[in-house]
Amino acid sequence: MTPVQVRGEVLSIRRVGQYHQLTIVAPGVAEQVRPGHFVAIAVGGETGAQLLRRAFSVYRTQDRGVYGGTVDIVFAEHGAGTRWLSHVRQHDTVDVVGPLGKPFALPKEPVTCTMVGGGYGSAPLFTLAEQLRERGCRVDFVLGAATEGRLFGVLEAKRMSQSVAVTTEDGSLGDKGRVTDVLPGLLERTGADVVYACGPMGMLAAVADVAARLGAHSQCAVEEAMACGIGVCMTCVLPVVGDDGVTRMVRSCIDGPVFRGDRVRWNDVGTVPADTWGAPVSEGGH
Amino acid sequence: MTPVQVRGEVLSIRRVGQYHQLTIVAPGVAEQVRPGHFVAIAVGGETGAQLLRRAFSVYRTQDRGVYGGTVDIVFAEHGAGTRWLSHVRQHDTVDVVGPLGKPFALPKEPVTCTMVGGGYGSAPLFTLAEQLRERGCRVDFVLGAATEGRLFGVLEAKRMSQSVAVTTEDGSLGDKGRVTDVLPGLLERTGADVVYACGPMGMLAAVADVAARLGAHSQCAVEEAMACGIGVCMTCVLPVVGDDGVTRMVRSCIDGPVFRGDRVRWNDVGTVPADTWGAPVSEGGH
Amino acid sequence: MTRLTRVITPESSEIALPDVDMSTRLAGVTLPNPVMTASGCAGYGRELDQFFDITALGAVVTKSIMLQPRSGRPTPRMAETPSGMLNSIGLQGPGIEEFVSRDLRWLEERGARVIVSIAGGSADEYVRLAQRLRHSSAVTAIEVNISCPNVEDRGLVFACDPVASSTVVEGVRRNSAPGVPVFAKLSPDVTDIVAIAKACVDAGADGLSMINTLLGVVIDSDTMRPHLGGVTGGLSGPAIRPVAVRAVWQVHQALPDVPVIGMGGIRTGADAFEFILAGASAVEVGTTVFNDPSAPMRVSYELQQLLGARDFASLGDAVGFAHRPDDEPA
Amino acid sequence: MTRLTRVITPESSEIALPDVDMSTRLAGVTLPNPVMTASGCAGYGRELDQFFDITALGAVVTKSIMLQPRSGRPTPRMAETPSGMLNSIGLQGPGIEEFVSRDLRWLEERGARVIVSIAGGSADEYVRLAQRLRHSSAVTAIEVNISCPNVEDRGLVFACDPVASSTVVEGVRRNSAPGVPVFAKLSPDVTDIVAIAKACVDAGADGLSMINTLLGVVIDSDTMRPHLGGVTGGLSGPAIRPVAVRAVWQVHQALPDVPVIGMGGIRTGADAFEFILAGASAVEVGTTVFNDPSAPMRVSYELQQLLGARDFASLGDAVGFAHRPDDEPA
Ligand SMILES: Cc1cc2nc3c(=O)[nH]c(=O)nc-3n(C[C@H](O)[C@H](O)[C@H](O)COP(=O)(O)OP(=O)(O)OC[C@H]3O[C@@H](n4cnc5c(N)ncnc54)[C@H](O)[C@@H]3O)c2cc1C
Ligand SMILES: Cc1cc2nc3c(=O)[nH]c(=O)nc-3n(C[C@H](O)[C@H](O)[C@H](O)COP(=O)(O)OP(=O)(O)OC[C@H]3O[C@@H](n4cnc5c(N)ncnc54)[C@H](O)[C@@H]3O)c2cc1C
Ligand SMILES: Cc1cc2nc3c(=O)[nH]c(=O)nc-3n(C[C@H](O)[C@H](O)[C@H](O)COP(=O)(O)O)c2cc1C
Ligand SMILES: Cc1cc2nc3c(=O)[nH]c(=O)nc-3n(C[C@H](O)[C@H](O)[C@H](O)COP(=O)(O)O)c2cc1C
Ligand code: FES
Ligand code: FES
Repeated sequence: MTPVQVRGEVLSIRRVGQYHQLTIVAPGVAEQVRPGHFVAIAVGGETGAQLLRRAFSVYRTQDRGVYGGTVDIVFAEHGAGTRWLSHVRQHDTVDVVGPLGKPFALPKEPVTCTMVGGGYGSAPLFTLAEQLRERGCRVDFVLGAATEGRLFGVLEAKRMSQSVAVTTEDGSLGDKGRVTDVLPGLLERTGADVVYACGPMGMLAAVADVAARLGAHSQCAVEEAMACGIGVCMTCVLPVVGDDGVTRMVRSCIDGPVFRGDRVRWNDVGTVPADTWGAPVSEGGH
Repeated sequence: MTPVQVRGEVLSIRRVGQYHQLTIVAPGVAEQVRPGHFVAIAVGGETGAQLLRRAFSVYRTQDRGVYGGTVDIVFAEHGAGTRWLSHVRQHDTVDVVGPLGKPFALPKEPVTCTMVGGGYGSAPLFTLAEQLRERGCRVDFVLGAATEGRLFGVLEAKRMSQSVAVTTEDGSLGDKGRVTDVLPGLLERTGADVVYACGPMGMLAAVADVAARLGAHSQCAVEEAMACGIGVCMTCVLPVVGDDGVTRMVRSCIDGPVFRGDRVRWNDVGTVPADTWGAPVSEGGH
Repeated sequence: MTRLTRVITPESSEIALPDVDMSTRLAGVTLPNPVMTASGCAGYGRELDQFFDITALGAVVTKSIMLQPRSGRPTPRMAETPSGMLNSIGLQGPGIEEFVSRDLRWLEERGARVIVSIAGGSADEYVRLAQRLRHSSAVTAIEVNISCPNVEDRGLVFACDPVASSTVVEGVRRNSAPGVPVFAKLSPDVTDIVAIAKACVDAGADGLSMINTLLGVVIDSDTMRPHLGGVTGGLSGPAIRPVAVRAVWQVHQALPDVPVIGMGGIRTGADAFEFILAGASAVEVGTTVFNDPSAPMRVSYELQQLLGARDFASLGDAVGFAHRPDDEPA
Repeated sequence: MTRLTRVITPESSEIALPDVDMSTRLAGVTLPNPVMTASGCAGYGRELDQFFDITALGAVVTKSIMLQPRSGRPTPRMAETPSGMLNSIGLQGPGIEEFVSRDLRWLEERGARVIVSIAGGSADEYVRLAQRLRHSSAVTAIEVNISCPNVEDRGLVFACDPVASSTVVEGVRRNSAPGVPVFAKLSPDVTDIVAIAKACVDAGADGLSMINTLLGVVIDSDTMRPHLGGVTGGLSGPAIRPVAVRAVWQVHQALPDVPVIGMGGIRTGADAFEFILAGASAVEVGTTVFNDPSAPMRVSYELQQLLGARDFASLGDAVGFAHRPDDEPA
């Protein structure tokens, strides 16, 4: 896979619950995407004040023949960049770089898989689920969010899985609580071999922990602030244990965003643990 | 007149020759405008990189009943700000401050008037001509531009005047040359008492000179780069001789944009003449 | 959350303000509101009074005034830059006499609090300006713009040298009315702003204003020469905000008891809040006024809303809050 | 206008380039193109090579390398700011050994020209880095990042002190291969950048790179603490361009014969042209790469088009052109 930069035409933008779903013609990107890849989109216009691209998981891609492939993302209006993006209209042009990152690892055997999505974090899990099903895997979903409008893809999950459990923190849909309240029961019931998760860092940490306790392998797509998305700036790092047992500050845009849940030092994210390769930092320049 | 700041809805935007004509609902502004007033429009969006408002002469205003008054401007795509403005669409909101500046002085008697407009500089002259005609004045027009597509309002001028002379530098419409090639003849023929001019500084200087030589009073609307448009920044100054004969660096946004042509020291624009009040500048802070 | 008061904004919409004590103490003077205009970005108050009630501000900080009338620099005097602007006005102004008899008088009659910014080419000029203002009842405080070239020392900017800075500040303090605080306005164009800050405080400054503009150049790619008539100019606007917040952070860290007026790129209440958290007791809004003439009032309302949303009962509680120890929660 | 050559841009559109000699001489080394990547904004070249042919650049300037592997600072390491960003990476990197055997080797095999940026915590560390690079054929030039805290002098940044700067530069120059130019990279956070520039040149620097980032702070209004894990960070991007152009302008004015590599907020060919006119012989594109990974090539093409449109036969003719006397036309 080689990422490319394209100016893609907006084919459509529409609201889905509290999110926006954006479809962009992105030939060269679409064809290469695998589940878990993300794209980095420039926001604010060519002379705008926002220089940093915004990262979005690819929700799905489609081959549209004459148009070239399209990429769909699902995003929340959060700050200035996503506000700008929410104002693009059909036929506008958006600058997209992708596909980026390491996708979810797929099992070779037809194993039992659980997908855990928090908020818009479910977006990359649907094409993943499809591919797992094609390989004969059993797929169950757990989707959680703060409130009903922040859930994404409950119906879609139902169409492609054995079961869907829903949790909301305010109880507006499904069980009141968090995904990790229902996850252990589900894992035990299905005897899941692999947990695929995408969502906020706190959720991922908890999911990785549950999976480890119940003997499942976990694959977590993290969300670290990224300045470049392509591996050149070193802003997006987190402490990850390598095959050699050594902790390194690893770029989540290149070596992630998908990591093995048991390799990320979740409790140390935001710090440089003392045993990290190259630590401790003597006070240094930028 | 008290300028106000309003977020006005864009009622329409359309191309006119090489210009854009923008109609904005601007209640409170529209009602107060007199010919020669300008408005200052924020460009680039609320978190954009362009902080300085752009100044535009008011082309015309209209009372639209339920909507509130509207203001029309005519603008050329020049740099980043006007490019942004050219992309606004119907129902977008634009932040307008106005009316600003000193309008053209109207004669008390029914005198003979010549309007000289360079490029989009003709825009403020049409409502002015209407008001002059209401006062029984004779009105003739000279409209000039580099090329045909940069002329504005030739037909409109024909509807409201005794005569219209057109010059283009490439000869694509009217006489090949500049407004000042035809102006002396016209002034002599009509015996004009007053010349009203709006356009690039070079043109204004030449027009003021012709008018003075032929004994006509001139009123020139200048175009100096403005950071604020409301009189607080002191960027928009030019050397103007006061009633007391003293040259001062005068704010064109507050004391202009319309000046008596014989009071502006055209050849010294861009300098601080040695006899200016408060000159010479010992090297100072900002 | 706390009680809400409804107010009408300059743009005639109604908003709800939480009940936060917005008053701030600046070296013995209490202002009802921490938001002010920045020197050179609000003239002498009259024009902005068309857009909002200037008496509602903490104070109007006037364009730096010199002893003599001054015509300023040739045009172009400004260039727009990414999220900022470069200016080279050259301190155009009427001189202290006309300022006092016309502009200061208007401000006093209007009922506005006034911080008078003064500028000079020599330490003596600053002293004479202070003397002229000493008996004016209209002066709430003095802001000493020391980002001026010292004509007696090869044009070196006072604010770039601790000794020159303290000479000026000492002279102004000595010649000003005792109840009128003197704020020294610092330049960011120095290797060690804390050293300059300390020198000013040691010389008697009651507080510090920061930051003035950064020295910059823009080259015009058409004329292929510097765009400004004066070649160099001062960079201001949101572009410089991180530098300004850093200056306030460092100085508040070193001198926690010295009141600071923060400025540099404030566009929103959240921006003002950054300065307050970093250690400023008040803020000035400069370049943003050109973008939005009612910005000072808007910023004040937005700041009040933010403080309320974070359960601050008073502005004072938020001053320097970002410096609290790591283990202290919000 | 001059003859046109058609080229395919990284984004696969065809553009016409006028026939301008874009080569530039930097202290004895000739580069075919004046546009390079900025240290820390292009890694070691490999990732950008996916977006355009990095051998077409003047050079790849590598992320500053230190003697030992370094984990860098805790996250968050960046904050977006108006037209810029604040970063605090803390010089994360593999250390000189792994750099030479893996990254520098890859660059050499790839056929790219390389300017190696080095950073240290003491003058001795810089010397040892220079020694390690002395026999590498892959090194086109060395850029000495002196914006590092000197651990032996209370963490004072080398670039803020002329003596510390010259000690480092002198040691690097003495221990580098004679044909390899040494560029000292200056910090704008000083009162007098010309004095630092002169000190570096006197100590043997063959040229100067400027500017490094400006020190800044961003406070997070939710946590109400500094946003960056490292509290302060470096401000970069278009926001700082006028400050960078000013630095180049001043230094070229004082030292017209010293080659300068200009950087700070270059986003377009017109921006690069500003630096060239102000006196830079080459430019580096930094933060903009994050916005547009093919920016260095785009900037190079846009610059070439601008030079052609203004009838320059060669880039060299435009270097410092904005300093020409008033009566000399364009
Ligand atoms: C690999 C990856 C995949 C993502 N996928 C999605 C997705 O599918 N849908 C979606 O809505 N969001 C997704 N995000 C988060 C998305 O990038 C942020 O919501 C977005 O950057 C916020 O930008 P803003 O301009 O609205 O916020 P601002 O607050 O203006 O952003 C300021 C800066 O902080 C960064 N930032 C702010 N919040 C986040 C965040 N939560 N994560 C990372 N960086 C942040 C921004 O990128 C920007 O650089 C993803 C992030 C990553 C790293
Ligand atoms: C009183 C007045 C009335 C005007 N009326 C009109 C009008 O009716 N139609 C129209 O098309 N234009 C008019 N202009 C000029 C208009 O303001 C500029 O074309 C516009 O500012 C260019 O902005 P930009 O963002 O496209 O250019 P940029 O080059 O991006 O502008 C950069 C900065 O320079 C200033 N600037 C650039 N060119 C000019 C200019 N020619 N005059 C003044 N400032 C400039 C901008 O305002 C901005 O601050 C008027 C200007 C003034 C002062
Ligand atoms: C056009 C203009 C004129 C200024 N004039 C003065 C001045 O006379 N005295 C002064 O102390 N500062 C002056 N300043 C600096 C501002 O008061 C302020 O310190 C600086 O612009 C940073 O704030 P801002 O980014 O909010 O504008 C001026 C700034 C601008 C933009
Ligand atoms: C994320 C980041 C990392 C940087 N790392 C280095 C570095 O390692 N060494 C160095 O000399 N400069 C470093 N810089 C500074 C840049 O090389 C450059 O001098 C500065 O950012 C100004 O240029 P720009 O505005 O084009 O980015 C870094 C800048 C950024 C944004
Ligand atoms: S985001 Fe730049 S290295 Fe990962
Ligand atoms: S534009 Fe600010 S004073 Fe005229």
